[in-house]
Amino acid sequence: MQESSARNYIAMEFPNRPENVGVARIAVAALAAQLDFTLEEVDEIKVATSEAVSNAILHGYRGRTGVVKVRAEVDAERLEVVVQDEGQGIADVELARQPSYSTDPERMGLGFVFMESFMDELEIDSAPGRGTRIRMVKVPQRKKKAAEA
Amino acid sequence: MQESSARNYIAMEFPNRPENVGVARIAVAALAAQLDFTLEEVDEIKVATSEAVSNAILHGYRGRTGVVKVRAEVDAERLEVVVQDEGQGIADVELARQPSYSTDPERMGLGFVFMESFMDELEIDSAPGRGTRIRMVKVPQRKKKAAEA
Amino acid sequence: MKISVERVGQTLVVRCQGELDLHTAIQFRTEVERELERHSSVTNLVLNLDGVSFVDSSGLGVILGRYKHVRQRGGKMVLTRLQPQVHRLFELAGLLKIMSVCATETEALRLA
Amino acid sequence: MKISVERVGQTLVVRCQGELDLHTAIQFRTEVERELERHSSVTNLVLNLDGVSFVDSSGLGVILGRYKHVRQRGGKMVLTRLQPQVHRLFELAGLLKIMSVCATETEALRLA
Ligand SMILES: Nc1ncnc2c1ncn2[C@@H]1O[C@H](COP(=O)(O)OP(=O)(O)O)[C@@H](O)[C@H]1O
Ligand SMILES: Nc1ncnc2c1ncn2[C@@H]1O[C@H](COP(=O)(O)OP(=O)(O)O)[C@@H](O)[C@H]1O
Repeated sequence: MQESSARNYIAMEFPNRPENVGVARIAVAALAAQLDFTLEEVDEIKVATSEAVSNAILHGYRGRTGVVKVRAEVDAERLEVVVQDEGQGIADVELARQPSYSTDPERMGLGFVFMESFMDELEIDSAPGRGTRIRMVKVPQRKKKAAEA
Repeated sequence: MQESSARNYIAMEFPNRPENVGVARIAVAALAAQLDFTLEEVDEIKVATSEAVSNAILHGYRGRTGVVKVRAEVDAERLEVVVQDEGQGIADVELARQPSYSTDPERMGLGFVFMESFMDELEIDSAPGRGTRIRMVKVPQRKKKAAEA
Repeated sequence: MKISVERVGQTLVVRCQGELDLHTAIQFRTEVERELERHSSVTNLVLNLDGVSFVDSSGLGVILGRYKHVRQRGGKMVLTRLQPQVHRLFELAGLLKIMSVCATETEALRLA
Repeated sequence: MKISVERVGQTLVVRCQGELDLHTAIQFRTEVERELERHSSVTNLVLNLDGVSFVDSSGLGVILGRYKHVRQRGGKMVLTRLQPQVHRLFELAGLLKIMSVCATETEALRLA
């Protein structure tokens, strides 16, 4: 058994099927529970993960078949979630981040808004034809307060 | 979005830390929920997964650091769970499967017994120094009844 | 996601249980649209989210879609029994500016 | 896993909430052993598993270990409020042949 090292992670891979959003969200939340997050914060992590994974499934592969990778990592300080697809990528990231912007008329254009407001850091790495990599970081409120004190 | 193909899976990888048993168990149960299992059957799947993953973490790497791989796959008919470590392996698999047999005096020696009684198939592939691969299959009761009728 | 539907006069009451995301949103849309087609006399929608523990932007989107549809038919949509984290998401998305929320289903039916 | 402990005369009442597996078994053993060391007058153990939704063989093992310890001290161990799936696992493992189970904590305390 390995208990000494401070970092723990889970790396997942699954096909871009809508029913896997829930599996990914639950697994990330279970890992996040190893840190001192409040229930409200765990809910926020679930929404942010759900948005990133839904985008990879839906926009990344747009009708095509593909694999989505999710890696969640925790240490004493923070949770990091990385969601990756090898799909079509985003041509204009600044535009995509705008509230209400969506290339799909049926959708709200709020995915990036929720990722940004529920996590402490959001990094979008994307290029047309090369896929998209979303990296999000969240620090437990209680940790932040302890650091300020 | 990919919805046509009948097979779905999730492949996971994580370090051999005891706190990851719960994460793996929850993710496998969430995937299993895509099939028509009863709540009782989902509980059985959780126990069997927990046993295989605990063994990989504890016996596979015995004090060393290592990675555990879990792959769960569903199709219309059945759930398959594969748990793999690259640890020390099992010298005598027949002996290891005996009820109450354990190389650790603090343990019950019931891991394989539970895997066998809660799943429909159990395959153990192991060799000293080369690690262990456990493959388990479970078919929903309701499917079995429909097939008999 | 479990969805149950009941017609009360001109109002369709939809009760959901589970998580409303990319996957279940498709199911939600299909089932609610089917009921609206079946009952052409129905104009209003009461959505009881008591059993819904999770919603994301895909879930909000499918609810907004039903809202627009009901408005087209000249009806109203009223939400009821939102769990706190779900309420918060509706608020953040600005949906509470256009949709009414009631504490109970009875009140929601009266308002619809 | 949440563990709370209360001493009632010569009996230690342990109430657990959560899942008892490889990870939480370590915590369970540490906390119960510490209490047994602290109170040398305690001989019996009542284990209330009302809040325990999951147990596997690692969980059963750590409970069996406490049973053996309490027997060494000349005491008894009584289980109470096992959820159905947890009860079934205790039965399969043959533990119900050696440990008593009561429906309520009050009965368990009387028996201990
Ligand atoms: N993984 C991705 N691959 C390709 N395009 C993406 C990806 N994620 C987001 N996008 C693009 O960015 C837009 C905005 O995304 P988002 O804010 O999540 O809103 P929505 O999902 O409702 O469209 C999407 O409509 C899509 O065009
Ligand atoms: N992944 C593994 N790697 C190495 N040895 C293993 C592994 N899984 C099981 N074993 C061996 O098989 C024995 C029996 O396993 P099991 O029935 O699960 O009981 P327990 O885990 O209580 O010992 C273990 O004690 C161990 O010696």
